[in-house]
Amino acid sequence: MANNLGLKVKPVTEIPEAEVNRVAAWINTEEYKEKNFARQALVINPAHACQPLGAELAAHGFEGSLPFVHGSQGCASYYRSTLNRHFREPAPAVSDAMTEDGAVFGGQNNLHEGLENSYKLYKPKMISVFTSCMPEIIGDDLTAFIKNARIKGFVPNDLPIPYANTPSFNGSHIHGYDAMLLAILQTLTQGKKVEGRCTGKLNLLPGFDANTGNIREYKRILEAFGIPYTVLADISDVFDSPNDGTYRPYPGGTKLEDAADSVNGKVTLALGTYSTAKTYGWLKDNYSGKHASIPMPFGIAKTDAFLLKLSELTGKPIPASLKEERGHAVDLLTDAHQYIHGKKFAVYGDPDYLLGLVSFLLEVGAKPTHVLCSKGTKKLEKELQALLDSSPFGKEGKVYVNKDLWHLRSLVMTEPVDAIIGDTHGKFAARDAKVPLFRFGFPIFDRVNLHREPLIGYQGVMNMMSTICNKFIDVVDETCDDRQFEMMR
Amino acid sequence: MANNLGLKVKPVTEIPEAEVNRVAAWINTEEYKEKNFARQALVINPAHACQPLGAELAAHGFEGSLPFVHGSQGCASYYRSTLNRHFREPAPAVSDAMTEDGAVFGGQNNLHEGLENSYKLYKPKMISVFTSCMPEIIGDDLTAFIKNARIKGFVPNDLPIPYANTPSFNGSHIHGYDAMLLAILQTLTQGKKVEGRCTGKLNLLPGFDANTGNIREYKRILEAFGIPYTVLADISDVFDSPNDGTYRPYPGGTKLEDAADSVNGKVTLALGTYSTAKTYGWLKDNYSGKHASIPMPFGIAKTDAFLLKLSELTGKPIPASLKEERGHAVDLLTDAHQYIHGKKFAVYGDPDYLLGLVSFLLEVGAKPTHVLCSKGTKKLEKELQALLDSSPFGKEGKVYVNKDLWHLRSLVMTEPVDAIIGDTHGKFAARDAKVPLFRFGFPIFDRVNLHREPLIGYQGVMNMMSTICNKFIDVVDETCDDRQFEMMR
Amino acid sequence: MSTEIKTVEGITKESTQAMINEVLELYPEKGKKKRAAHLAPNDQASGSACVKSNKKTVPGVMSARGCAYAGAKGVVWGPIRDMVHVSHGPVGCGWYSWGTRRNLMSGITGVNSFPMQFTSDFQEKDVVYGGDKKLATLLQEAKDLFPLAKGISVLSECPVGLIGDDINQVAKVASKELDIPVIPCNCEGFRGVSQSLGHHISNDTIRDYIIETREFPEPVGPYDIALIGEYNIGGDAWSTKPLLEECGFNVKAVWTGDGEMDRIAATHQVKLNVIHCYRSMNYMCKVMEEKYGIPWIELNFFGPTKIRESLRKLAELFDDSIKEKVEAVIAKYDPQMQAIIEEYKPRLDGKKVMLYVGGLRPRHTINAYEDLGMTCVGSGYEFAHTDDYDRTASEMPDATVVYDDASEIEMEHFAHILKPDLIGSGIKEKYLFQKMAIPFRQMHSWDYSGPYHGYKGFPIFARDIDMAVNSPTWKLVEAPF
Amino acid sequence: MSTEIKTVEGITKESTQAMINEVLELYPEKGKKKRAAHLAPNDQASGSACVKSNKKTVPGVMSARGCAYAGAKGVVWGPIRDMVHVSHGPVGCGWYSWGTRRNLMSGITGVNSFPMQFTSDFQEKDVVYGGDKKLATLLQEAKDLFPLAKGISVLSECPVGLIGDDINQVAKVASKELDIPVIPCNCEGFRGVSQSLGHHISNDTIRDYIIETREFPEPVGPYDIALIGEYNIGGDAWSTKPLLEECGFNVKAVWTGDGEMDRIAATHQVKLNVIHCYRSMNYMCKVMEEKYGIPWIELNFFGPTKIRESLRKLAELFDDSIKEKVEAVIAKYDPQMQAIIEEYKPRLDGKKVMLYVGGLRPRHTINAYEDLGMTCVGSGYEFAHTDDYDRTASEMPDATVVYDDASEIEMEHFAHILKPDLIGSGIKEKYLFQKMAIPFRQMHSWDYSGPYHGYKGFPIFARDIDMAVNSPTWKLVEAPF
Repeated sequence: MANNLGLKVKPVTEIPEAEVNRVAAWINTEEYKEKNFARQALVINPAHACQPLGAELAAHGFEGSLPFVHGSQGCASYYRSTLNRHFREPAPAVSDAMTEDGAVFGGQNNLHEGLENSYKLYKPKMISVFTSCMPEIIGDDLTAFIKNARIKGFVPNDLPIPYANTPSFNGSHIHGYDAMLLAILQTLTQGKKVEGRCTGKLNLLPGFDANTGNIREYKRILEAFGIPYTVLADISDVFDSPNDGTYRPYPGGTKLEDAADSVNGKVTLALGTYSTAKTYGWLKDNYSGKHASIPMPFGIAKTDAFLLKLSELTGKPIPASLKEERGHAVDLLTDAHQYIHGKKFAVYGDPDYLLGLVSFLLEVGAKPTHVLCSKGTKKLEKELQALLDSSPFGKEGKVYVNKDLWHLRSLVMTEPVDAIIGDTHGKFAARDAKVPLFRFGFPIFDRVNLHREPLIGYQGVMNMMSTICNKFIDVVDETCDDRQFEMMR
Repeated sequence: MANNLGLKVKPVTEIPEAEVNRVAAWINTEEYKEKNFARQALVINPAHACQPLGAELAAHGFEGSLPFVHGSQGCASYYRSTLNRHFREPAPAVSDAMTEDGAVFGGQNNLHEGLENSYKLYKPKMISVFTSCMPEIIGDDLTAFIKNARIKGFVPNDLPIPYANTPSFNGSHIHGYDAMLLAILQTLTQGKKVEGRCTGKLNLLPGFDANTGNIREYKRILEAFGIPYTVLADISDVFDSPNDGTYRPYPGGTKLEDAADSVNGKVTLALGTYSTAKTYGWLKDNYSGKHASIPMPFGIAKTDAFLLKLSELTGKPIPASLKEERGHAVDLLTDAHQYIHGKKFAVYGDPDYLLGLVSFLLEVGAKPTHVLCSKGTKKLEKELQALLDSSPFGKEGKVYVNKDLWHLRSLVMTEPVDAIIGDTHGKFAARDAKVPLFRFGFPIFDRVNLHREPLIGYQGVMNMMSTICNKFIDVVDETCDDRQFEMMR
Repeated sequence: MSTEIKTVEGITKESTQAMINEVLELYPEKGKKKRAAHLAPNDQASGSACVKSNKKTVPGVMSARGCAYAGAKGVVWGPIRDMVHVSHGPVGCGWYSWGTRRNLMSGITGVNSFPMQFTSDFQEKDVVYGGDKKLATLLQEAKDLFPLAKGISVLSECPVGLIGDDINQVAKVASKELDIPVIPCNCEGFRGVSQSLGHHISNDTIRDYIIETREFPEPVGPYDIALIGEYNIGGDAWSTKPLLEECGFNVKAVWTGDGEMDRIAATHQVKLNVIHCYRSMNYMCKVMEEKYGIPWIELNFFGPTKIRESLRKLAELFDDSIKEKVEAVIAKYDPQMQAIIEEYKPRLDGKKVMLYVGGLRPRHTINAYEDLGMTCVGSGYEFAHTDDYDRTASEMPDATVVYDDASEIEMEHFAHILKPDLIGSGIKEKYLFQKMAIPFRQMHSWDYSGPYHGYKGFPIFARDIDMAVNSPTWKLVEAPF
Repeated sequence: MSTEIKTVEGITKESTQAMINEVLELYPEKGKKKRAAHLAPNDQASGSACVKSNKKTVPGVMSARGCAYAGAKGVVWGPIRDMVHVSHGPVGCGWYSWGTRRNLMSGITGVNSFPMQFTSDFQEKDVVYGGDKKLATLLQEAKDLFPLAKGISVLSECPVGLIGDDINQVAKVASKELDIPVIPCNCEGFRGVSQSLGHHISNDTIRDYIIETREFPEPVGPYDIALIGEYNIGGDAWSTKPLLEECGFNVKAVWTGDGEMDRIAATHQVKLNVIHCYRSMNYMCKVMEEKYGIPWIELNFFGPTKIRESLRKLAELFDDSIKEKVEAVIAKYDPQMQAIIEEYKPRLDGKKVMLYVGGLRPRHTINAYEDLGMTCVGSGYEFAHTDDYDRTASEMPDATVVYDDASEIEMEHFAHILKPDLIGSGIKEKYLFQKMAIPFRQMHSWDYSGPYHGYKGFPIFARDIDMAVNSPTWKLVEAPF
């Protein structure tokens, strides 16, 4: 019995301290790095989650939308917990709790019972269904199942039930976001396109972005322009809802009628070309008006481009208040450049964030040294490399696509940097490398309120710049000799 | 010659290390603290500057106003440098460069030549004169001097030249601010009061506050209410001006005609009862409309009171957007209270800031333990004590008025705290006590951009709360054992 | 155990049943019927379960439950510090469970301690062609990169079981080739109804692959015990293990908090198993009892009353030397705990708490709250079984509500009616109740605090409960306008 | 010194004079007349001052000047680390000068190092009734609280001199009673026209009260020197002192950066005074030369060219042993400096710099910029004298503009015309020029960086200049819309 593995019984042993120390030193070496980069199968500390998580985020972004996981309830618990921890907000979502029988009989019964219960209990205006692994593998036919649910009266005929296939063994959270968003827009806009009608509004697609401050910032910018808009999907009020003593399961989100009418929009602008690729590809062919997909407005230059694009698409001039804000941001950059100039950064994150962060770093004279995406494409790799090549500060930078945070650890231990930019998961590498971690990413499990601080736009430039520079000064103040401890910095 | 002091020639000596260590330990003791608190004459590391610095800040707050120091040019350089360092912005001001002859002949010639030159060179709309020590001691008669300057044609008759006596051996920077503001308002409003006229505007007096973010926040709040306003004095655009490649010596400030017409205001509201005491005392008797003087809106309760007062005075309802913002702030406080609850703080600063900061700390469950003002009154002491007495979290708190940062050092070394709140000057005590310093005060010489981050209002609550809590978490992450280093916090 | 019947003013079986009926009315007929069996007023005197449990979650409700994988990875295997735990399948499961259970660990990360996220990151092609080959490769890579790892666990995610991979065979081969134990654990998330089956499967796997594969080099002593079902949340084991040692015991192994594979593998040599989390590990206690004749005892390390009771119950099984030590320990700590009670009780007396946690704390912590003067007005489990509810009956005040696998809407409704001063539950519930201005503590993770176990833990528990209940921030929720 | 005449394309005496005339037109007649004498094109060949200097500042202009107190407290006395320096008078002067000059210090603050702000904090009553009694009390308090302080300086602020206090008498009495030197320094801010008189008064006070009151216990050696006018800004002295030691010298005292009172007081025993900041301390060199026959030599530690020149000039005064060491030092560092030049020069070559600093750097740094390929197109001093301008003429390119006690409007105008790629000046000028999108470095404080002196300093200087000039942030100033 004891030898089920065919191994001998051995004494309980302690690893000698010298051996521990030897290995502890070894994992910081170039030799180890090579071994580490030779990995073919094992993934260690990836910086991406699976599709349904992103799907849930998109699903939350619509008014009265109840995210519905077709799959195990354990999956749903994981997604919800992640969102709870990041936003420190409720994330109401249900699952249809598939179990072993599902493998045999398929998930239709679960789906039907789930729809019936959740519709009655949580009174959603829309149920947004997405899948976890199990139904993807057994091949559940959601189209048929949902049709049957309506026929059997589990849900009203007119209740929108968009659904997305979001297999976890494909892509990452940004792709699940894209798939769910697409499904929702396809569902809601079906039959809503009216020849000649124009809402006069701009549809803005922020893409997968778990920073509610960013979404509010887009809205503030559009309001400054005087551009009427619909954000698709608007998670800002959902995941930054006031505490006034009342719990509201649906505290915000894009209004369904606005989403439906978005097909008749004047302009549709997708920000971040990676996390809304599919959705944009579809709506470009199906939405009225003008369309554009541009990078997320991180840094001065990309914010300039965003404002110019808004102006170009809407014919509205760039408002004076934003020009002034640009001046404030630039003022900070020139005043504080000496605290960041030449500092080396390891940066990792989702593709659209990465492109923005690298752009910002280059324009303030910092050196993005290790640029890593744990789920990316050749196209992304090229785009990042071209960005690095565009600046003398990118000369030493290298791009690593489909490498994980254990690779990153090897990089920062063998080619040191001054700081890491990423999400909470980077804290272990940052601790080992004894450098600060700037949490400009998702998820953030260990600091408060950061999701409310915008990173995009000129305001975002100011936030990132002061956060980074002040932390670097903190480090100087906290680590310098007494005789170097000074009043001014 | 060598013995001018009547002392013996001695050998060059080094203090033995043991003796250095003994004293180094001794200065952290209770015994030393007692000795330290017994000081009668020596002041060490006071947390306040002299009147003219405040006067200059007020003078900068008006459109086209050139601050003019009647006194030594060295004084002017000190004030300007202080403002440059804090805001990282230009602070154009002149002096009339009095020297020894002034002691003999008085400063009239300097004043006249200074007015002539500065008017021609810097084309001000107003020259705001205030004094440093020398003219105060020799008793220069500014009224006569300025009158003579006009008669002699050094300056046009219609150029407003308010002047304030701001002796450095009396009060602190907040009193100089008050004196200069009063002089400016008296000058500009002279003869402007019109029976029956009402501007319909609210005059808001922020008092001495070197946080431009606070001023912008007041304006944003008033705009949310839809209350037309005049800020007296508005330093926000002056000390947070955009960088667009053009230097403007007068980039903002309260318009002189608005200041003049403020006497016909509908409502006048002074924030901070200490730093606008004189000005408020005067305008209460001289301004039309309603008047009120309330504490600075630090923390939820005092912001509530501020909004209620605005509503009461103007008859306008509290806007929904601010109610929602309140909910966001409270949400953060409830979510993050565990990171600050029960933490002990040493707090020092100007009276109005102190009252606000203590109020905020109490309402989030922190313990203001040492509350210190290096220039205060019995009234302030009582008011602070009453505030502490109002909460169980104030039970252990003690108020120290007219004590300095060397006293504070003794306090934090003998009765430890978790953090200090103050200005840059507190960094030495904080380092010795090995606790963080939160720079919610003036001046800030060693971090960037903090003067742009509001501390007042609900937004200020959020900024202070996240700054404090995230720093405490930083400390945990940076100082904990490996085995306590965790993903979530 | 107390035999006195505890009551709560205003709460009767009728009032509780009425409250339950109200919430059931929210359901469609079928759902109502299913849920009805899981909600009931406690019958304290009965000493037995008043609700059904360990049933499938009702589809479409907001359940707090996890899955078998979560029970295996998060609870049982994850805390063993010197093994590499591979989340075998798509990237998500391992990512979600990475660092999100606070089973603290000693050692140097990546050297002799492995709190990282190891995954085979299944792609479409792995689903189509099978992942066994990838698994074999990654096991070799793990061995190469982490030479000091004592073993590797392979924790299957849903697709693995569905596509018919044979991880047991891969593990067997790899074990021999790499000369370290590679433990296959078929804990796919679709198995069973909750985390609970994951515990069971993991226990069985330990039984099949781990236990008896190691032996302590030193001779077995009379006070050799193992601490079972102690996961070192927030450092709990660093409170309870030294406490048992202070009482004269040699704690030879901890299952599995800050755990070491070798010691777990040699646990068949101990004289007694002391179990804290009965739900997740009673299987193994029973196995060891049957197979090796090791008795076991269930203890409760929350709050001075239960700690005292537990230590004395434990001492009863040993000689006078242990009894004396235990009394000395109680005499040493009781006054300290009394001081804590005197500090906090005045601010907490009469406050009401509602609990909804996993498989242990809904009953084990009740008395700790009572030590602080508080009353439990409702309790329930995510994944308990009838034996857990049996044990709960006597701890809870009579007639208070018991809920099994509660859905959020039920909890919300009960909170509206009962108006508790505190809710102790999980991250998914936390912000919902905080929006209702109800103080809340996460009682899975100690809300990033801890330890809460033992004498080291109670002062922290008391401080945290006081902080939650008496934070002045709750008073700010209601605006004066 | 270079005798080659340096020119700058596009700059002639006529063009410079025309630029000056334009700015003078902005003044009223009297102001124009006063300022005209302080602005002129350089005549490099002449080797003598082209402007008037050390005159009263014109009232009403934006001058960068400070006062005598600033010169005494900030420059001369403040850096002496083991004395308590009391700012005697109202609170402001001490507060403004607290920590705002970067004369770094060793030691433990409040124990044997005193970079704090000590003040008598004059109140109205002190002005009315005099502050002598308060001063006597505070001296006793300082002695009690800081028993290891080697001495106390009392630095008078304006009111003290105006109300007729006799601090000299108080100091004398206190010195005896407390048995430590208490040095009265009558450096009221109204005295003289700038910081410069404060330096002079402080020098005189050192002469009168400090020097010759201590003696080195060890015998005087042939290589004993003192380093004068080195204030350890950003750690400069920690670069220059070791450098001189590497060259074979014993640096017995540094005046006054990271300075020690005893060593300063025993400086009459050295063999040579090496002076860096001529302006602020030439007085003492001359006193020591006259009184003790100590020769002095003026050096320049900015940039490899000037360091090399300086060290050889210094070696000339000593024997072969020193000469050999100096050559070895040069041979060691020159290649390192060359590497720095090779790194930065390509990015800085041909860039133009305008300087406006205190009493030394407007000439001493010119060559360091030239080492990096840059050209100085304008320079001037806040508080220099004719002898400084004499020394400047040969360093600056011919026909470039020289400005004495420049007002901001003059600097602004010159910058508009000359379009420099960098301005090196002070905090009051910094943000004005940055708003004009002109790169800027504070050259009083090394902009919170440093050291800039010696071989340790040059790489940092080069890096900082490159950073300022080539920061991509400047390109962001102009909006594309």
